[in-house]
Amino acid sequence: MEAINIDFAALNLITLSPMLITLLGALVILCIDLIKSDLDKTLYVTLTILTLFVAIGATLSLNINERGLFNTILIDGVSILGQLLILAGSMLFIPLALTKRKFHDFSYPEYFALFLFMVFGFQFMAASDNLILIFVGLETASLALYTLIAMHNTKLAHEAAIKYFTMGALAAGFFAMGAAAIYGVTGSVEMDSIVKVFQSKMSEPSIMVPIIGGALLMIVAIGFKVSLIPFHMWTPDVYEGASASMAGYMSIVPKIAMMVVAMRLFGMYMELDIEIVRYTIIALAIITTTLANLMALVQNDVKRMLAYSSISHAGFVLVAIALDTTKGYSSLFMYYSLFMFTNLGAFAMLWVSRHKYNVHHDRFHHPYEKFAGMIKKAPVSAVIMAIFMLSLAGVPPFSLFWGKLYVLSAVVDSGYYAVAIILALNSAVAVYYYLKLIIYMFLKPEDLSQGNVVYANRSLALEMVIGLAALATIASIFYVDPLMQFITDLVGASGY
Amino acid sequence: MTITLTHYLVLSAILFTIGLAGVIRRKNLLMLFFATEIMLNAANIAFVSISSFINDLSGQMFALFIIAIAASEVAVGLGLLILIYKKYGTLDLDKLSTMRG
Amino acid sequence: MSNILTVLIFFPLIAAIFGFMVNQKSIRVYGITVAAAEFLLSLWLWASFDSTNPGMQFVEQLSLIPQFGISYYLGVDGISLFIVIMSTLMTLIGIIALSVKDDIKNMIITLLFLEVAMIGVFVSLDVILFYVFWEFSLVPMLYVIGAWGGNLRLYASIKFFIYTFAGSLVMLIGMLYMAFIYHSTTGVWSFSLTDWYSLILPFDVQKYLFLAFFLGFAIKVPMFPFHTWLPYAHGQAPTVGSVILAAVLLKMGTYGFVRFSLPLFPDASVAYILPVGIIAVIMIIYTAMIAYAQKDIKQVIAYSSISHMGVIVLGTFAMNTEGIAGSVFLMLSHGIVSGALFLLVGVIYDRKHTKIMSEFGGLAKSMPNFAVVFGVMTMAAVGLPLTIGFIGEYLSLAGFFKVSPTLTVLGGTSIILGAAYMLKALKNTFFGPITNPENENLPDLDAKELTALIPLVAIVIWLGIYPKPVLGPIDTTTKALVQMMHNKAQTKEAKATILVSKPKKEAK
Amino acid sequence: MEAIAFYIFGVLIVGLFLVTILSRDILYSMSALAAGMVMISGLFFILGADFLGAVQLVVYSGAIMALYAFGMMFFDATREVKEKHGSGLLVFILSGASALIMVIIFAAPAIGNKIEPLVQATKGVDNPHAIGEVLFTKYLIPFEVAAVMLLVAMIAGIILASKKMDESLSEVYVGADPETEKKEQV
Amino acid sequence: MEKYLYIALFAPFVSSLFSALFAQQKKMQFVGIVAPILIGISLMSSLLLLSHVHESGEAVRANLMDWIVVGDMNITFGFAVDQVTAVMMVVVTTVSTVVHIYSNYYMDHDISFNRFFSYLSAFVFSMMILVMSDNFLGLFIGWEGVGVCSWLLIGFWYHKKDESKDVNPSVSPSWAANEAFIVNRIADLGMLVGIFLIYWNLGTLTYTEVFAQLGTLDHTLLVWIGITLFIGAMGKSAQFPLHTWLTDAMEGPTPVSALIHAATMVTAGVYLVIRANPLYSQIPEVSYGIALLGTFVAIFAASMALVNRDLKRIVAYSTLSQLGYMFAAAGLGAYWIALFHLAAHAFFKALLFLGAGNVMHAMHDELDIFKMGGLKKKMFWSFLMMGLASLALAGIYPLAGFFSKDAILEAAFNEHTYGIWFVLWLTAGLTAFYSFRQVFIVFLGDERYHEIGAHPHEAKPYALWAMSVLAVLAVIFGWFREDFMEFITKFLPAYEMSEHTHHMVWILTIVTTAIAVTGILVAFFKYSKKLNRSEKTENSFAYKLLYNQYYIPHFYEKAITKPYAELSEIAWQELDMKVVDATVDGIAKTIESSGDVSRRAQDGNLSSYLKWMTAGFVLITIIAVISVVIK
Repeated sequence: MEAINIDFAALNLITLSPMLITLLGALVILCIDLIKSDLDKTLYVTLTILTLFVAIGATLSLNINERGLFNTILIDGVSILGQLLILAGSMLFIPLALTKRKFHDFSYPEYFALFLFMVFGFQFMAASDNLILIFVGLETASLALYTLIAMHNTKLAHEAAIKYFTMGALAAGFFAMGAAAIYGVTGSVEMDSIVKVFQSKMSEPSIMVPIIGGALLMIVAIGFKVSLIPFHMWTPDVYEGASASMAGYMSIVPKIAMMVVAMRLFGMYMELDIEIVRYTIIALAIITTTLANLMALVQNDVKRMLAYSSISHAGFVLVAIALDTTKGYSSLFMYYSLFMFTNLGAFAMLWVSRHKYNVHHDRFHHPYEKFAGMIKKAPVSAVIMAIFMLSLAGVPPFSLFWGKLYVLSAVVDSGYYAVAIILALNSAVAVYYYLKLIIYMFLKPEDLSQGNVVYANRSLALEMVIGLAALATIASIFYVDPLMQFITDLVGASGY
Repeated sequence: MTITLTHYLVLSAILFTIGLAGVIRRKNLLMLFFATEIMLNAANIAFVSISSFINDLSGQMFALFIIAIAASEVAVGLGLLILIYKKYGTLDLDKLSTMRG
Repeated sequence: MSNILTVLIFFPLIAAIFGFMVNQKSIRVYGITVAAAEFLLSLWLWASFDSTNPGMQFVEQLSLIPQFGISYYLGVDGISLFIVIMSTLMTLIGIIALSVKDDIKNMIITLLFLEVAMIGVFVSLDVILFYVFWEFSLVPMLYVIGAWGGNLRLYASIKFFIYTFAGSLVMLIGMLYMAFIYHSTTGVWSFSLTDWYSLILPFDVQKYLFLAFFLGFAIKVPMFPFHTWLPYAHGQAPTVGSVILAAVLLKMGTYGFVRFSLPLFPDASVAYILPVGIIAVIMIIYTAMIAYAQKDIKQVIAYSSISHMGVIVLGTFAMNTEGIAGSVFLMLSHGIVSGALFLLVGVIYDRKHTKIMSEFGGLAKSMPNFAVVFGVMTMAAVGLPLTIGFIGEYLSLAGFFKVSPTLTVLGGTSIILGAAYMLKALKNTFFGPITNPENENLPDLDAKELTALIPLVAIVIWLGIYPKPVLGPIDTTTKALVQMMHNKAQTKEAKATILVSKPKKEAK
Repeated sequence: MEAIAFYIFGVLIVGLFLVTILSRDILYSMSALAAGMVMISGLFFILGADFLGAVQLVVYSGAIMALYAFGMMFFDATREVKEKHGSGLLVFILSGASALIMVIIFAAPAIGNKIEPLVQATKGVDNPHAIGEVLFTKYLIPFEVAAVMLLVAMIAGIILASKKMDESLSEVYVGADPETEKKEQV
Repeated sequence: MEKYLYIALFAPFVSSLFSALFAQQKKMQFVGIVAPILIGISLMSSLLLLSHVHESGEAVRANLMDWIVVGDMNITFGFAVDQVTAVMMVVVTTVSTVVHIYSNYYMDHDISFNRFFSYLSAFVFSMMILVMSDNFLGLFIGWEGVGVCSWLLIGFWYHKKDESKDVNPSVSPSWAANEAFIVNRIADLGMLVGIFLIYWNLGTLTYTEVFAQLGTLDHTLLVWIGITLFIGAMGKSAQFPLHTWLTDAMEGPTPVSALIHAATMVTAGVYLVIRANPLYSQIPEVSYGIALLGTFVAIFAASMALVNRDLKRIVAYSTLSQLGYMFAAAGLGAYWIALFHLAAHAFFKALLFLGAGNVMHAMHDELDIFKMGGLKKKMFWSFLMMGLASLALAGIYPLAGFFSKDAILEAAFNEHTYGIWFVLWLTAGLTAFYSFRQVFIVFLGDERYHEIGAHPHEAKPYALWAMSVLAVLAVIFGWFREDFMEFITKFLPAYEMSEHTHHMVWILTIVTTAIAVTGILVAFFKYSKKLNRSEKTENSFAYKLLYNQYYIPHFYEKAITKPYAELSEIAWQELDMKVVDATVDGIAKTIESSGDVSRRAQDGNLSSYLKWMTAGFVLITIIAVISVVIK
């Protein structure tokens, strides 16, 4: 047996740099904890942010369309974009740990290490087209995420974590089976070769059954992660049980990572004109937006409402994947980058109002009543929250309107007028539940019996995060164009 | 009679479904986790059999990683179960339905 | 000042933001000052407007999202100029007559935001910019109705918001499709209205696009059967809310028809004359009847608004200069008159806290000035010649007569039915003996109310007698518009229906 | 020969796993699972995947089962588990439909047909060797990530099971905040 | 001459504005002086214009300014004083001046004295616009303007409360005002349609241009234009079936009835037909219809007057009847005769009303003639003047009515429309009867006014002097028939009697005079001594039918007003609220309740979540299969 010769340059180790940086950061935090255990969370938060910052820098310096490490790492525009969004999203959400009140999760330095490990997992999901690596990355991130949720250490958090975990395990089974089906047809677990084999075998009889079957199994797994109905069942419960900061995080970053995977996987199908998958995805997307909107209408708790709303948004965006146009994919990233800020703001506002006694409701921590008359108690906060709500509802000129505009435009361009109208009308339904909060805040008489519960958890860091989110939401018009340019360039460069 | 790949795959499919049935049937969380293991094992059988029939190693690699994943899941899952058991005193998932609607 | 339109849009915005710093007690004066300044600015706009130029003036264009063809593109022509002026005027009047007691600061700031949105809608030449202002205008109005409204205010405000929002979203799809077509024809993304004007669309595409836009506008107008949000909104809104809603916000819908539907889809517009005309006629007669049945005087005026909007729609779809110019003029006159009527209802509501007509009776005796102003506005509302109401109504009906005499006669019943409900309301409120002793000593209009109302009375009469300064620019622009539609029309039917005016004879 | 072995193993696996999901006794269930895993490793050996067979034995039947056993001790699993089973019909329909779908997908003749292998084992090298070669070249990165994953699992297990979780800083209580009330009284 | 034109036009306007300044204050005597003076100035200017037109034979034209200039439409405030206009102006201003002076007496104690003058002058202004305008839309301004002033003046005593119809057939002044306005609006719509037809077919609305181009239009179109314009005229001149408002309009102060509802405004319809004579002479079938309708209204109104007991309503019916005569004349092509009768009628009818005003004042606003009687002693001058006016109305030689009414009958005879002639002839008799029935019941016979405790007194002298102007005109106006004809036929088509008619004239005159005299005599014998009432007659069907105005107001109320109100209520409560709005709310509620339904799936139980996930897998497979099938 001869020695294996590996050309070191061909490994293209640089492609791994962003992930390595995150990993290093996590390990450093663990080591610091080992050395000195009574350090404050501010240190870890800062370290985490710095790590992510460096990772962003590393990501930006990558060359587009390179592969590394035996083809397992794929750096194209989409993976750069995905990683950037993941890193930026994480960076925006982690300062939410700097609260006024003490919470269980942030008392562990491991929390921040796990957080970085999770980001590390997501990065691999975005930066690979190898199903194995994607799966391992996914599980790394998911296991860390389950733990992070449970670490909030409330009864509901535990319930949330176990629900998420169990459904995640089922989804993992589907993912494995789906991958097996695809592997069975193609003998490959790498998408670039999978697509080639698909192409060459399209004429074979009954080939469609395993190909589409694999896709369906994958849809279950992906649908679970991006919370499509009916694989969404965990979402509202987990959002409710988890801390608001974690819930907000979950509504963005894991979904972006999974959306990238979905893009790669289903993009492959679209490329081959396997319309069935396209229709299935569109149908699923419509079901998701519609039903999620309906359920969000009747919620009594703002956090739960936001959970359903983010399900609905995910469904809305999913249509963009089914279009298989550059504009569609770009609009997806566009949407999520704008959604990130708005949802950051909305959940951060909830997080600010986190206190330790459920005053208004036995179970709900953020019932609508809690915000009644907020305009009197905290006018600026109320206005900002209202702006986030309007943005989520897609009222111009706030940021998410532009996202909606691009997505709808992409849908219209591809000729799916009926879909566009359904999505538009869904937005009209959605307006109701966002307005409901605005109405509570602005138009209902205030509840004087309680102190400033809407301020309970306020701290400078949180204010800054909210301010940033509000700024990004209001002033969107000024950066939409460069952002869109950037995204379109990157997406276009990867051949989507 | 030769055993073809299809035999293995059908076995895998059946096992997967058994696992699935277990997942949707079980109310005890611990036993539910057993069922998820079955599903992963079914996938393993599929991967390994395909791998060996087409003489390709990626399938076996996949199976290997699935085993690793299964192990990790057990670790985290058990940790969660312990938490739940401490808080709720039971592993019956019917008791875990505070959050609904 | 070539960037006067930008100033017009951003001046109230900045003023609103600074308004947060002004003391609660001084805020009313602040509001009046700002609104007056804005009004003067809009008058300046008029003064420097070139009446002989039918095209867009004071054009400003600044690319916002170049790759998607969205720009900050403003301009006014004869059609939008006066609606802008009316918006600023009604805001000013509304603030002067403001009678809310609590949170007056929030109210004034909200009104200023609303003013930004209103002006923005009418001066935007970029479709997305138009849409942005269009949607944004809902937010302050929601707050105005919801915070200062009556018992059902939350229901009314939500209904208002969601109904119009739903319609305009469908319109947004239409806009995106239109942009897509523009892109596929020219290879360039553009949302500029003037670019879109140059596009000649195939007939069947026009039909769908027309319907998409129609839904958005029709809900805003509001056309039967999408009108039910309006009575609630009016019924619950505070006076100033009703004034601005009736005077300006409703006009966005009909303005949309003139600005978008007609020039973009001339063939489809002609093809849909009959259904639209029938809806408009139903709307005129049906809501006039409902207005007759009302017990609440504000609801009478609310439903009468719908009825009048029906006449405006008829005029718009007349496809000739007379009708379109008339409908634009009727937009103005209806804005002034219904605004004034809502103000007047507000006057009595402030004194009695009820709007039910049976509570009144004989008010002409205790409040003579009030009765006189109300009478003048009633006469303007029923379209008496030499008041502002006649010209628009006459021209709209005259224009539509060319298209369909039968529908015009049916729609013309508005002059009968309108008289019926308005005079009934007037009689029940002002005439007869004073049945309720409380009404004996109601104070007549005070200085604040007179300040708000007298300019409106003056305008009603001035423009009724000498409409030329306003009608002239409208005429010039409308002629060009009709000419453009005629040139764009493809079907024979459309060519024949869209009637270009003869070139004006040189001065005799 | 292969056929016999396959059928024996197949029937046994199916049977054992059925016991796993149907048994009311947690011990039976677990034992059946462990036995089933062992049988699966047998299948792997038949298929020539020696290394995986070994790993399956060691990891599953060894490590995972040990973990579960520890867990069971903690949970006092000797009790018979009472489960309320709702609609058996629903479970039956769902699993039946899924079985049908899965079998149709995986029985399709296209699977395994005329496939170029992606990572071919070097000829004449035994399976563990070949696996090692691939694992440390092509799949090095997944391998490393898997290592991180195990680290995560370890940390997670330690944290979640630790005593520190017994008392919560974050728990939410129902009722008025005593601090606010105090302030109000003052 | 333009100067006088503007003076004639704007003097009433100034008067109105001047009075309006003090409208909310207590009575100010100078208002009552200034206003008649200004109207008088208008009268003087009108006379000057008349003489100018008479001398030059040319119309005076003036163009004040542009009004509506849009598209091809170019409407100006243009005025033209030709022969017809000049006559109308003089008639209007004359009667107005008298009524203005008289109002000083009649409204003496009214708290809204100043306001009254403001309205009255505004009416004169509107009427001047109506007659002076040189285009149809200008006419329409005046048309609507007089409508509004009429509305204001009928409802002048707005504070009176609504009575039931049995107590007061007109319910209340404000009710009557609204009725008048709305009924007129119905007609106005017809007129607007006529204007639209003219505009879109001829491209102009100026009289001269329109009439010059009439020949280019086809006949059907002309018929349509003729009908729609006449519908407008029907409203203003209260022709059947739009006549009910006129009697109800008697709720207004009596000078108003004299000016508006007898002399001027109601004749606007006749004016319009006369003005549009080039049109109507081209469409004889429509003209004939107009004549028929006029004839019908003449006898129809006269029949109702026979039994009425209301002082003013009787006069109102006679007005209606006389308007019928005018339309009959105009319809028969005798335009100048119609105009002549219009002028003569204006004088004697205004006089009659003013006399009735004196009586009302004397009787403290009592209107029931059966409660009066024997007033001659106290009010001789009033008796004299009302008697004169009634004689004129009855068409007794040599008063004005004789000349004008006779001419109409002759024209009817001349056209060989003997039916029309006969009906009109019969009506002449009825007219004589009911007018003298009124005069005799009121002024002769026993003094029943004591029962209601009235203390009658004669009107103030200046009021009588003012009336005497009208009295003189009522007497002498007819003598100028030939001059009038000569003057007016320069503009209007002359109407030539045929040879045959010429021979018959004296027979016709005798026959007509005979029946008039018969009517007077019957009235005299029946009512001059004492009030003869017979239960039997009053209970007879015919009497009741007439007394209740053929039940037409009842019919309108049952068939139009009430159903409209009920239908409106249904449209609102049942249709708008329960169908249209409920649909919208229903959609919203359906959406919300489907949200409630779908959230039930989210039951919090992990096991069912897992089941849903599995079901989802099955579901997407089904979707996929369906999409295969669809494809």
